[in-house]
Amino acid sequence: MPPQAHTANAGLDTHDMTRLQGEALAIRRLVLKTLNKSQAGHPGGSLSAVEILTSLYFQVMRIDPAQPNWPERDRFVLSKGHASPVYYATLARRGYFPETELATHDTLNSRLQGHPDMRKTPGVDMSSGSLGQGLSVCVGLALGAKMAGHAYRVYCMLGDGECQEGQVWEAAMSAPKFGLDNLTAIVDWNRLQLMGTVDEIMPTHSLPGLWREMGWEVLEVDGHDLMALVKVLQAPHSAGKPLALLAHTVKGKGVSFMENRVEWHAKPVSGEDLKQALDELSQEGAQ
Amino acid sequence: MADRVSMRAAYGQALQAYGALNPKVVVLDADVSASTQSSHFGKAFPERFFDVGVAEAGMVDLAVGLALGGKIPFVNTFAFLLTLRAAEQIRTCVAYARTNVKLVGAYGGLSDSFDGPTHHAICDIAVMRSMPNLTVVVAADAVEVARLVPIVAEHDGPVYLRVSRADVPNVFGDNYTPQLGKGTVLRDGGDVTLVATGVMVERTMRAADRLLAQGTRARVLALHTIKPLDRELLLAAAADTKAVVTVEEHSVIGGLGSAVAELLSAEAPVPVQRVGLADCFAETGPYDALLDRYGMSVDDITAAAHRAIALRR
Amino acid sequence: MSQVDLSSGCGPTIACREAFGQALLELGREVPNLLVLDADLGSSTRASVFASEFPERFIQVGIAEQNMVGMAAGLALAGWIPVTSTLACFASKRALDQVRASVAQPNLNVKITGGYSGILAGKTGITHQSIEDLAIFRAMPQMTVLAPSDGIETRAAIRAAVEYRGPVYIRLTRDPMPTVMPPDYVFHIGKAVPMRSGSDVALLSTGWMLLPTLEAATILSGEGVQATVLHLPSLKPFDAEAVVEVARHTGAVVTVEDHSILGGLGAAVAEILSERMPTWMRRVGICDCYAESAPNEDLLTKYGLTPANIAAQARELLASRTASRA
Amino acid sequence: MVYHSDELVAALAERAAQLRRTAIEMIYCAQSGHPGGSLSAADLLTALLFHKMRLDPANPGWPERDRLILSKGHAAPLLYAALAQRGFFPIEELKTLRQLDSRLQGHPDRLKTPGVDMTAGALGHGLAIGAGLALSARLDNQTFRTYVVLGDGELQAGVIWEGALFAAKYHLDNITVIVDLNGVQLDGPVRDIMPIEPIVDKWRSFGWYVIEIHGHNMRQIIDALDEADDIHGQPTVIIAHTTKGKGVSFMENQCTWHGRAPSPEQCQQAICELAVSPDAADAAGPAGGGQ
Repeated sequence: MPPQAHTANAGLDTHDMTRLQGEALAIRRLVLKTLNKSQAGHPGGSLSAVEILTSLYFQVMRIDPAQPNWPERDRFVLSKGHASPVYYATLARRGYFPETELATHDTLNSRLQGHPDMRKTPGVDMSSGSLGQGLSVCVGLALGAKMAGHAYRVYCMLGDGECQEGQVWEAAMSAPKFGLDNLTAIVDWNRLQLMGTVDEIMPTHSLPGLWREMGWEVLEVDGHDLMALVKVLQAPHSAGKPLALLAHTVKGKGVSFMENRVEWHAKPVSGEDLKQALDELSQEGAQ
Repeated sequence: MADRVSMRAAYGQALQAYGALNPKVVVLDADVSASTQSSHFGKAFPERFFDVGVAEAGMVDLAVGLALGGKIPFVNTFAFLLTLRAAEQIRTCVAYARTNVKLVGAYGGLSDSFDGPTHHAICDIAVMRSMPNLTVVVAADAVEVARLVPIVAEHDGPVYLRVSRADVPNVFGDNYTPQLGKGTVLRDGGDVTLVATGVMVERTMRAADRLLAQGTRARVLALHTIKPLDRELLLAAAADTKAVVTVEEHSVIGGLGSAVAELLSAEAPVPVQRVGLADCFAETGPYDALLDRYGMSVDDITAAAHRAIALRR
Repeated sequence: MSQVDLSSGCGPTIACREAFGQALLELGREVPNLLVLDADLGSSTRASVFASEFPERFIQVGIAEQNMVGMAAGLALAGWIPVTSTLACFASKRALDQVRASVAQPNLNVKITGGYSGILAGKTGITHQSIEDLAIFRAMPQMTVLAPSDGIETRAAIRAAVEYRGPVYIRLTRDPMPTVMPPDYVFHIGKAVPMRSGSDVALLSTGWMLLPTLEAATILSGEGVQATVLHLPSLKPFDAEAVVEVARHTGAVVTVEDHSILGGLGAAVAEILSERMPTWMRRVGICDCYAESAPNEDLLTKYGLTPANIAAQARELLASRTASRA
Repeated sequence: MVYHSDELVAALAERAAQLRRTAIEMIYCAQSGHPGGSLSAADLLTALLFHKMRLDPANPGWPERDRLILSKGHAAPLLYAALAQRGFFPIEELKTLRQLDSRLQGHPDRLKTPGVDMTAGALGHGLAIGAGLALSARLDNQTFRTYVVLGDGELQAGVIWEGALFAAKYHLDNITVIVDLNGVQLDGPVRDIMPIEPIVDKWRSFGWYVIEIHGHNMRQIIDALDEADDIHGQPTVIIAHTTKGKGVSFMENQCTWHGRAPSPEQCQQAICELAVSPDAADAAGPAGGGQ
């Protein structure tokens, strides 16, 4: 029997917190190193999602890295597929494949494609990268699980810019119809997209309101607060309703010169950038 | 090798330059204007530039409305998103309704190489070519794309223009003037015809050099307009050389290769070997390495030429 | 494969969409993890037949084709075999990137059906006709593309698609058609179906154009021209060997499809023959234009999808080939 | 707000009834078409084409004209009936609906039919197209207004919400969207197929000004259209509660009449029922037909 998730609803003790913080820091460092090595990829939206993925993969989700295809595992779909560096770093830290493999990201013959590929990477539940599609897939997955009597939960992470895609609202409208209380959509609400702030590009007005009017239970959380994330992800939710967790995050989180800077959506990380970023992170880690 | 010039930068600058001349031009982008380089226009003419966010289907319909109002909208995003996500908008509201919308697919072919197969555009030409009323154009280099922008803008009707992300050597000189529906003979030769489009034109010229060294004189045709095809040029080349190779950065199904095969099968059946992506999704990696890996190397072109010649009756 | 026995003539007329509904129903009884997703067109496509017996396995998503295809991908991930049902125009265009990115690329076991294909969309007109779907899906890696002819072949094709593991697009016809295939017909993905043998010209059909093509062969036969008829319900994978063989045998090929002459069957045949055995060809289909709203017979006549036009194209092909040899 | 006489309201209501009859006859004649959604939209289209919109039938391409995009293009029979009676083309031509070489295609075609501003039929496109037209008008300082008529089932299509975000972002106050909320789509009630409620709150969340009316009450319709003119800095949507198949007893609220032609007897009965003057009680009554 694969290991179960850490006891649901139990608060995190100091030991857990230290462990999760350590993982988040390690993942952040790996993200930066991977991006520096590949000289491609998306730093900003990877760093904003570190704590969300850490809390899911190291505390909340029922998974077994030794059996990536364990049928009863919880599922995760990275709809904002361009954040693949943080996804891969998380999976590597969790033991799905060796950390050394991260260096192959974006090279020919690598199992780590520019965007997640379920046919190549152990632990990736669904291919993604063309924005706007992940939530529909998760609605199908959650519905399929319910119909088959499976108890697993489905998590979908979207970007906030991605919520401009009409398909997201098609999917959002459909999940309540099917009573998918086994579905959690997490919006990495970092308020920036490739070309500027979401408010400049195409305001989504009241994001909580939009999700609520589509029929979802809506909660907001600080997306960098591991304790809060774990708590809200593990809390029981309204029966019969899907949960939209709007996670307030900072794009480029953890690296001073990347935080809230639009240009770090997809800028290569130079050797100098890497050094400075790792310096900052080790100071943080030492505190 | 010749210096490499950014095709997308050339496109962006040309659009800005033309925008200064023609106030009817408006530009739309779906949150990737720094990538497509429509941002040049956006900075120069903010009142005529609309970033609609991550919403490609809606963007095309919005452009249709602008065209109905007499504007000449240039719609920009990645080629795969434009031609697939908005395929039905393009088919119904642009092609069928024949609205004067210019669709510009950036990052054509495998040129967004590091973003991987989700971001490759390998069937966009097939999709666009299948739609009546659409003119389908693929730019080969910075010179050609810059010259095409005003021509596309002034053509009365919907156009799909594919642009590459890559920095590519210029094939065309400063005095080059493209014409929609017309190809160019880049090199004359009587042994085999190499028909190339897009960034593959440059590789095809290299293949022609290699063939010449082997004693085979290849005629090289550069064809930016996939639809309507330059029938005269192709039929003459087929009649003269009796062996044809098509070269494109696209699936071998449905694109230039199919267009040429369709034409020649009906008018002058000669061997046609298709060089392109062999009906598969590619992977992530350096651009040139990907082209080589997936069947679009200079060697692939010369091998195809030899196959075509061997089949010649 | 042996030639189909046509000695008993045409069978009863079966509405192809009814056959689709029946096929879903039969398979629903046999395959417990088969699901049908519908985008508010079930009563038109006849996916509704499945809904009446298996309401718990019928998923109504409303007018939201993109979401439907994405959901189908998710259901496939969860171990179901989803069949999506909408019109061909929407399956191949509104949800195209979803089919590509969420189904074809991850190679998920989703069956995409496209009803009302070609120009026979029941007078609704161009917005609901689909003359591009074969070209579009043929260009997409990892897709299997099927276009059955009559009610019997439709049922067989749906069965074959469900038994096959991987993404499939099945092009469906709306209207009643006399059946051509024998009742025990079995569909083989990737195989051509020889229908008739003759040495003067080869007529290659796909979809419901099989019947008019056979009728054209009869017309030609009356004039002393013996036509081979090869039916190609599997556009991808494509039976290149069979096509090359009939081209070698006859030296003249006419393709026939209720689809644009660009990118579909005509292109598939032109690609193969140009590559392996250059042969004189004619392509009968919609000549790269949009049709219109009208009764079927009027449309077919105006746009050339008739036995008479197929025969005429074959005649002209033979004449022009002779002229070019002279 | 402008005062509208009872006489005007009654005349428009009678015109709507006449258009309903014509649309049914056309569908009967073609033996094909969509009666349910044509009848539900009759009052809305009448108010637009015979009262509200600035048009010149002699000059269909007049640049200053108001624009109409019938996004729910399957209601084409009613649109054609209205355009013919408004003088855009001969009434006799209505008989050619859905026939070969006709200018009256199964769904509206801007290249074929005088007075049709945009091709439509595949659901979901109209709102974003309308937003583009409205944006274009503003760029050119043109004063025309763009009207978009949507079906309620159509609101399930995601591209509608993309268009809704655009119009709100660009503060397009020269567009009025009308939702023909008849509560029934092809395969059944909207609430069973894919619920779209709470519809008013949804539009508000997307940044729109919302007016809710009874879509068969002519006075409410024309008042709402006027009210929309006075909203500044924000696009307006009119949620019109209607009845699918309105006016024909056996068609009302029946999804089976979404896209089906009547038999001779049914046609006759429908025409008889529609010949009765519009019900005064109904014209004044509360929202009833929608969800």
